[in-house]
Amino acid sequence: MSAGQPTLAAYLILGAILFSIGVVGIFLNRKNVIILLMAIELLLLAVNINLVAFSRYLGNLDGQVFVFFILTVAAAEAAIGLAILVAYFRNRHSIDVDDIDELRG
Amino acid sequence: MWVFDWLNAFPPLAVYLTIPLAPLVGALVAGFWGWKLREQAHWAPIIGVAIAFYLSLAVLWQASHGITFYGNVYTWAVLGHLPVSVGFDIDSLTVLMLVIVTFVSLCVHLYTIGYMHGDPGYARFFSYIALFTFSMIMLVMSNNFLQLFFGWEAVGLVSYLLIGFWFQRESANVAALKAFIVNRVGDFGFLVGIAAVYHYFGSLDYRTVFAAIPHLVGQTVEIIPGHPWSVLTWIALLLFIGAMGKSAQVPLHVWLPESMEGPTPISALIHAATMVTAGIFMVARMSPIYEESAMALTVVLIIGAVTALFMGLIGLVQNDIKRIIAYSTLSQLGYMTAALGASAFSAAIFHLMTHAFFKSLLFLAAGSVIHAMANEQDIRKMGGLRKAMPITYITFLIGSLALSGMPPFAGFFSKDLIIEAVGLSTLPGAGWAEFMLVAGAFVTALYTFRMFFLVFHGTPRMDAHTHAHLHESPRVITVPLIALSIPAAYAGWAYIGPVGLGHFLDSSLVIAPPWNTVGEISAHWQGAGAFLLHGVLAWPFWLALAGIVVAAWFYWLHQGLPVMLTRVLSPFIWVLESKYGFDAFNRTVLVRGVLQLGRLFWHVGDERLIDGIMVNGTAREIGKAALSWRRVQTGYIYHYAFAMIIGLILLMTYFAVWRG
Amino acid sequence: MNSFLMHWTFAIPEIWVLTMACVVLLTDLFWGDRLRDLAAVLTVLTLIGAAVLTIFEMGQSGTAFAGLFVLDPFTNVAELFSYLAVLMVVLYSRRYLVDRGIYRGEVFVLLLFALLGIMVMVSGGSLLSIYLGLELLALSQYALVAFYRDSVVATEAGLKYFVLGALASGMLLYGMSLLYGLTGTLDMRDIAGALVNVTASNLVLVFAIVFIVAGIAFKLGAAPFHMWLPDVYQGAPTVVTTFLASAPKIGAFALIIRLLVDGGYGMLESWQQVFVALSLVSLVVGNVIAIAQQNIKRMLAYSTVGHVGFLSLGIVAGTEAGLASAFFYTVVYVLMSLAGFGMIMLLSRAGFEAERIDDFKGLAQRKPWYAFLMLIIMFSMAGVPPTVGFYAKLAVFQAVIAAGYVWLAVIGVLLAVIGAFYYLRVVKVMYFDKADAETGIIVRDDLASTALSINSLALLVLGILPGPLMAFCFYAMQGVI
Amino acid sequence: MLPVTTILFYIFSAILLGSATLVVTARNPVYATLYLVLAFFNAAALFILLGAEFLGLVLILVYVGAVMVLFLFVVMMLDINLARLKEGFLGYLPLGLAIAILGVLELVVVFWTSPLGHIPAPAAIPANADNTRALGVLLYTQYLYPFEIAAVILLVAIIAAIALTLRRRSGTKTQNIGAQMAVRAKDRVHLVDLREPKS
Amino acid sequence: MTHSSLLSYAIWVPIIGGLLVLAVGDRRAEAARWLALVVSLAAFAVTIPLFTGFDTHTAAMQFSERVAWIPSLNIFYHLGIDGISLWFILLTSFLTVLVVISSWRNVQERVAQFMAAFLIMEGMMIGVFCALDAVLFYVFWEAMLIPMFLIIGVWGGPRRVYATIKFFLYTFLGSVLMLVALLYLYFHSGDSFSLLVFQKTPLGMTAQILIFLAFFLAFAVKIPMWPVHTWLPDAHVEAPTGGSVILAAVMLKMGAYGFLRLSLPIVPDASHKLAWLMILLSLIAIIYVALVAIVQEDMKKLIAYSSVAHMGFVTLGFFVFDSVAIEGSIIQMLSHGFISAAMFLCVGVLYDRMHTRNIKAYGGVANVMPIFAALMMLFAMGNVGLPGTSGFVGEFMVVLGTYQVSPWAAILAATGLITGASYTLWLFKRAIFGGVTHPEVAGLKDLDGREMFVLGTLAVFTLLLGLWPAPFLNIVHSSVQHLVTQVSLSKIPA
Repeated sequence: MSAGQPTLAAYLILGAILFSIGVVGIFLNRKNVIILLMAIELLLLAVNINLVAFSRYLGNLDGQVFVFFILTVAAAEAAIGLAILVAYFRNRHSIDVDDIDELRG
Repeated sequence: MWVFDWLNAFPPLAVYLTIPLAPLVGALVAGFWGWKLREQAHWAPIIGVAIAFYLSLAVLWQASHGITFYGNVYTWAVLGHLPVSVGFDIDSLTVLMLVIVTFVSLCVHLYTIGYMHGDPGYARFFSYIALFTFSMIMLVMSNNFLQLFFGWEAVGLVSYLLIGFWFQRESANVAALKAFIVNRVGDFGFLVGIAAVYHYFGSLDYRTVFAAIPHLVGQTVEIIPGHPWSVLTWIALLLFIGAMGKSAQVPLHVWLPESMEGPTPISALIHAATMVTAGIFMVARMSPIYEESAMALTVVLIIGAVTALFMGLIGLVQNDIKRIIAYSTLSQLGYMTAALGASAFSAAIFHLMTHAFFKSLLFLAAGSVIHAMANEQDIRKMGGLRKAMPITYITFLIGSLALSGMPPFAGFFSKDLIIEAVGLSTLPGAGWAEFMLVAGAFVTALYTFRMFFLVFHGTPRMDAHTHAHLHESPRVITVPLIALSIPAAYAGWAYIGPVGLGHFLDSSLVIAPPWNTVGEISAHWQGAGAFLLHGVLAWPFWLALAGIVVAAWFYWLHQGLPVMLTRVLSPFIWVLESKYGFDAFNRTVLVRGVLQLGRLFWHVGDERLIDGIMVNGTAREIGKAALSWRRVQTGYIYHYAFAMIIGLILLMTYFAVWRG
Repeated sequence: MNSFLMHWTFAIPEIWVLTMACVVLLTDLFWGDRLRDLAAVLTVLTLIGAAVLTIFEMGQSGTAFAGLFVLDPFTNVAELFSYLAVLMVVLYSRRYLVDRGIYRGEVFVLLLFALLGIMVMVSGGSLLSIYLGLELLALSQYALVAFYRDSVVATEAGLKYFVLGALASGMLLYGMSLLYGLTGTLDMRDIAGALVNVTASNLVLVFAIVFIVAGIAFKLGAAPFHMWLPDVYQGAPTVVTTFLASAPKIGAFALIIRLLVDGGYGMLESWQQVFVALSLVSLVVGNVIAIAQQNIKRMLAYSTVGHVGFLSLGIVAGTEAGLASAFFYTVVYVLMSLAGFGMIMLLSRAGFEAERIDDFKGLAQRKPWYAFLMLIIMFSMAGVPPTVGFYAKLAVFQAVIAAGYVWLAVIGVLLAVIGAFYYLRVVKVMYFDKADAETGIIVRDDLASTALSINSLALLVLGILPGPLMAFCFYAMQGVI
Repeated sequence: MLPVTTILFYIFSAILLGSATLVVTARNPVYATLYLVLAFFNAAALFILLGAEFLGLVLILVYVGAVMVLFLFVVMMLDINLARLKEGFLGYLPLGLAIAILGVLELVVVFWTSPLGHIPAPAAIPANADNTRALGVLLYTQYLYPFEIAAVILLVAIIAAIALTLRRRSGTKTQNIGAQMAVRAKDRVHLVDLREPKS
Repeated sequence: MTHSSLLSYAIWVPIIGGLLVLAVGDRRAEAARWLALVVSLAAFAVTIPLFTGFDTHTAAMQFSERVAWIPSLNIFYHLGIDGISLWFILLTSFLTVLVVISSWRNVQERVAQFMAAFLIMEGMMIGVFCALDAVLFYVFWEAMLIPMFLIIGVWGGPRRVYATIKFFLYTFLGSVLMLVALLYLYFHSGDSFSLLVFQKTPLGMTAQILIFLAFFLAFAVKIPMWPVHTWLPDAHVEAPTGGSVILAAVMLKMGAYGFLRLSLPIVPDASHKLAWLMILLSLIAIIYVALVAIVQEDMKKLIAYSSVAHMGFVTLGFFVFDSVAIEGSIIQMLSHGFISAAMFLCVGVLYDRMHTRNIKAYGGVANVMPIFAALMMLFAMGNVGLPGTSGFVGEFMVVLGTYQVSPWAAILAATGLITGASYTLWLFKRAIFGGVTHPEVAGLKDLDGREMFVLGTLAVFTLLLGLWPAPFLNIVHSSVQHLVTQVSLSKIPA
């Protein structure tokens, strides 16, 4: 069935598009911050797809190990991100992205 | 002579050095301790100048016996490989000048004791004039261009200080400033001339330079591209600009009349007898250079002649006694300059000498008058002074006769000699020059005696109070007058032989054969008496006499005539009274132009363009950029992310498109 | 089996810091309320101990943990400077934290974990360890920034930092994934070896480098990846700002060494060009926008961007000397910002942040000594001799000119002049202006002020005798290429 | 005839991308979270398709099971108004999309043209291959060091999360465990002698 | 050389002394003053052996010191002087003494800081004149901006902030490109920062021109030449008297010194090629700036502009590549050091009494301050370039030398004679001469002993240099000859 496998390029392009969606999610999002955090998860997911695909196509498990750690970090990141979000919300009672502009100039 | 013998015990250099240093010491003593010495401050300068005069006589005596000197005192500096020194060139020209300078100076010093008595600046004044004497002595004794320039500028400085002596007076300050700046214009030419000398001769030493002249004959320089000039002409003209400044030749004469703001002794010493003749002296000294350039000589001749006539004409309409004498001085300087142009250097120096005597006499006598008139200088407010001031009257008359060129007074010989020499000159324009000089003789007599009659004859026109207090001046004033009137009367007769026509100055002067006018005259020289006779038969004498007669007619006997004349000749008089517009031109065009230009450069160039646009403009633009760029930092996360993405995509695109 | 535990002793300083971080955490939990200085004291001891341990292993080099850990002179030197930076932060911090009621052990624990992250990055021999070190540092930093949780600006800063930081590490990771895909390995030396076989014009590789550099640029604060920096520097409590501006920069520099030099040196030409662009934009953006700032923390943040532009010049050169000069610049920058932010911290008190530039008005009359120190700091940042800041600029300019980028150096020096303006403004305010009556600045002469004096004077002393420090930085770069 | 795996790949990919798009465009964060869960499921499927079963499972267990729940929890906890579309949004949309599409295009073209994208698919994974075991061996040997660091990262996350969110409200009754543990008998019982002191 | 660390003493005695003065503190002002005086005298004393032990027969660097300083970049602490440097070192140490004395009473605020700033700056300025290593040179060059920045900013007049920031940024901007040029040279000279090696490094024409322009900007700003002179009037007007003195007398000379030490010998071909530009700018400075000076209302501004005009002679002299002109330029610098210092001190004397520098506020000062008027007249005459004062010598030699190359340049330069007289004497006329029109002027007191000492000393030097420049010239002779030879040799590789 190897002949019919999708090419590596297909996975990479999938990763690229997913990455872009994540990026677009960050800079086009005018809504609430929590969706930004989700967009970040998409970024990491895109990277993970890349790594797993490479790992598979190179026949090398290092990529999967990397993904394992990325997942760990992503979890930690989510925890901290949400904690900060909560702390911020307690101060401002909003997580509207447009409201986060106390610091500027 | 026995009175000088004891000097032989000293090295000659010591003697020469003492001549300038004695007045300098006097100046320093009066300057530094004047506040303590107060009314006794005159002693040191007078003793100093007296020593200088005595030694000058000694040196003159030596020189007349062929003892000259050429040597250096100390090396001022080594320019490149060229040592430039302070040194002395003691020859006949120098010693003659020395005697004139120190003699007039001494008289003026003595006169000043009385004249400046009680002035708060008494000591300062003595310090200045002694310093002036020092500077002038250094100038005439110099053996190189640099020292000449030193003395040149130093006398200018003292002149500036003395014109502005009464510095509380605005007019004195303006006059001083003007004198200095106009002189500087001359010095500017002089300095460039020295630079040219240095460039072409590689030396500033008279002897070296003069010896090298033959090598430069025929060499040309293109100051304006395409117009080759003889190098020597170029140098001579540049140097002459200096002479024009110092000797107040048209158009750099404007400072001299105003210099009368200074105390009268100064007018006598500096602005008549000595400093203003420095230019004459310088050109005579540079005769080897001038003789190689017909063009330079022509310029000198024409400028001299123009000055002689046209400045004299202005004298006709002046009413300030000192101004009249000042314009007369300008005119006489013109005579001297014209003589230089005609290569009659000895005649120029001779006239310089006689003029020094009679003009300082006139000034001092005028000072005596002013003194008596309680500082009134307007001749229209004088009249009939002869009775109250007999000594002044007599001496003034002697001076006037000498100035007008009446035989046998000094001026007659020297002026006649000049007119003769110019008449013999073959330079282009010499005919015009001669005409102007001859006409000048009439004018001279006219303005001189106009002044004379208005002051001493006729009815007194001053107020009663002044009239009541009229008195002859004290002895410190009259003694110098008498002392000066002696040479004013007889010096022409006595010295036309040795100085004017003789060989006394030969060793100092170079005259090219084609222009040896004086030589031609001296070929027919049969003594002063014959010259006198010859002169009496010539135009200038009759014209001068006519001038005196007209003056007597107009201003003594028929005083109504001038009023009528004034009406008839009013345009002409207006021209004269406005002094041909030189002052107006300088004031409105030069001075205002410079100020306007300066303001333009300042406000537009510096403030608006350089500071406004370049300096502050850049700063302002950067500040604006900062203010507008900081708005990019909106505070919104999505903009920040957007910036990062843009950066990333741009980099990728760069590599993909341009590098891929 | 390749002994993955071989040379584990190389990691003793890391192990020590980790252990001590846990010790601080636990002791603070139990005794923190009573012995309020305990955590700080222990942290100081930790740092001193780590320094001793690091000094002991100097001179050794090699790898450990199957190549994930690298020990070389750079590791040692960078770690030592990191300890120093954290030490200064701890010394400055007490009064500031106490005044704001956040003098808690967690601050020190997080500082130590961040330090650990830096150490892992500095010694990282593989994409994996570098990434994890980076994240350890980053997560600690996010937490630290938002630590003053009652402050609106601090939490806002934390949020921005977090979101953008995550985006940046996403980019970095994406680049890493491509790099892995192209070389089939995570180990930097293997990557370097594998790159020999990949043509330099391979666009995937170039993109990988671009993504990685973007991630590094974010950490460094190079424009246009700097956008977080002013907000975070301003919003974070000054203690944290001081930290952010110090040791993590060494970590970010380590990323360059480990990723681009150890691994990606074959792609020198590509990342050189990227750094030319980054440097140019950073110089302009940082130095120009700083002029418009009224808040000194924010101004120093933009100045940081400018400084990153300068140190990137050394990286552009790409040679050993160039990298050494960039490292020297980094170290000097760390010293300067420690002093600069330390000064702001010292002059602050409860309810008053000395962070408007106007707060420094008339300091020279009231506290001439501190004004003098601030003067040194400002001139050092401006790069005026005889302060050490000058030599940092000298070194990078020298490097970039050596690399043939004279035009870049010219732009650099011109922007240094523009930069001088806003530093001068601080001096102007301190020395030439009269103090406002109400903005009284009180400085307590205590340990922190002594430390600050030493730190600031060091800028001057090192300016007169910069030789040893520079030699040390050059030593760190020995053989990295 | 496309092989089944390829068809699956495209299906999962399509759903993944679709749900990802919905994540970032959803108005309601709860929906967004749920779309994200969907995305993760599809990604997990793709992982398994690539032979990374362990990671696929971890993705579901850890991500969907823990992280997404955390997200939901926070979304619920924070009392957020439903977002309204801001006026500025549409203005930025074209530029933003253009930039994003440019980026995607560059990557796509590069991957498509790169030889990297066309390395032959590896041989099928043997049925008895134990992906989990292989990873485990690597993690506990070669990757011991990062494993430890990952642990530290999690520790930091814990500390940070607690430090940032835990509030000790004054007046609430909490246990002081340290004090409880360190307690001694004499602290608890204080014997008071009620007898009259002898005079 | 036996006394080989003399130069180090000359640099470090004032700097360390300055730090000591700083340590004394502003509260003990009197002690600070005395200590500053002692330090400045000591600093002057250590420079005297440089003069007495100087060998005038060689152009080689004397009193050399060379120690490794920053080995990583091959930078040395390399000092040495030739005849050109010597005078500036002496001028600096000498004038600092005078500045300390003249600031004795008129600086009352933060006395210790003031004195310390001057002493530290003195050391740095001497450092510039001694440095033979490019980085060392640059370090001193830049470092002295800091004390001057503070001197103007702290003790200056009402617009001091604008003036001092302008001063700093202007000069800083000028200098940084020099740094680039020096670094460029480093790579073309085989990794050396030695100025002496730079002088021997062959360079192509393009490189030379670029380096020349970079140097030009640095030095032209400092001198300052037109059109980068506009910082100077502002800085002078706002600076305290001492600051103006040092600024005019020494700091401006740095730029000129830079031309001599760096531009001419390192990039001789470019110097020749761009000489027309330099001559043009110099002439503009002489003419344009002099005209601007004439119309000034503020005494200090007038003197500042006159400084620019005078420095125009200096740069003119350099770029005719004639030894007489170059020596003239050096003498002009020295003379300007005395005269401009004295002129600023004179203005300072008036300012201390009247607290205005507006010419219109004065008039008739000579009536009440005769001694002052006499001294100021001397300096005014020096400024005018009257023979017998030092002001003449330099201008004279420059005109002489310039004529060798271009008569027109000499003619245009010689107009400085006229304009110089105009602005100086017009100032004198308005401020010093005339009747007393303002009641404040009537109450002025003449010079006190301290002021008389300071101005008198300068007067002596002004006259000495004017009347007998030979000893001054002898010192620079060999060095200038050497320099002229260096400039005449092309460095373009065959």
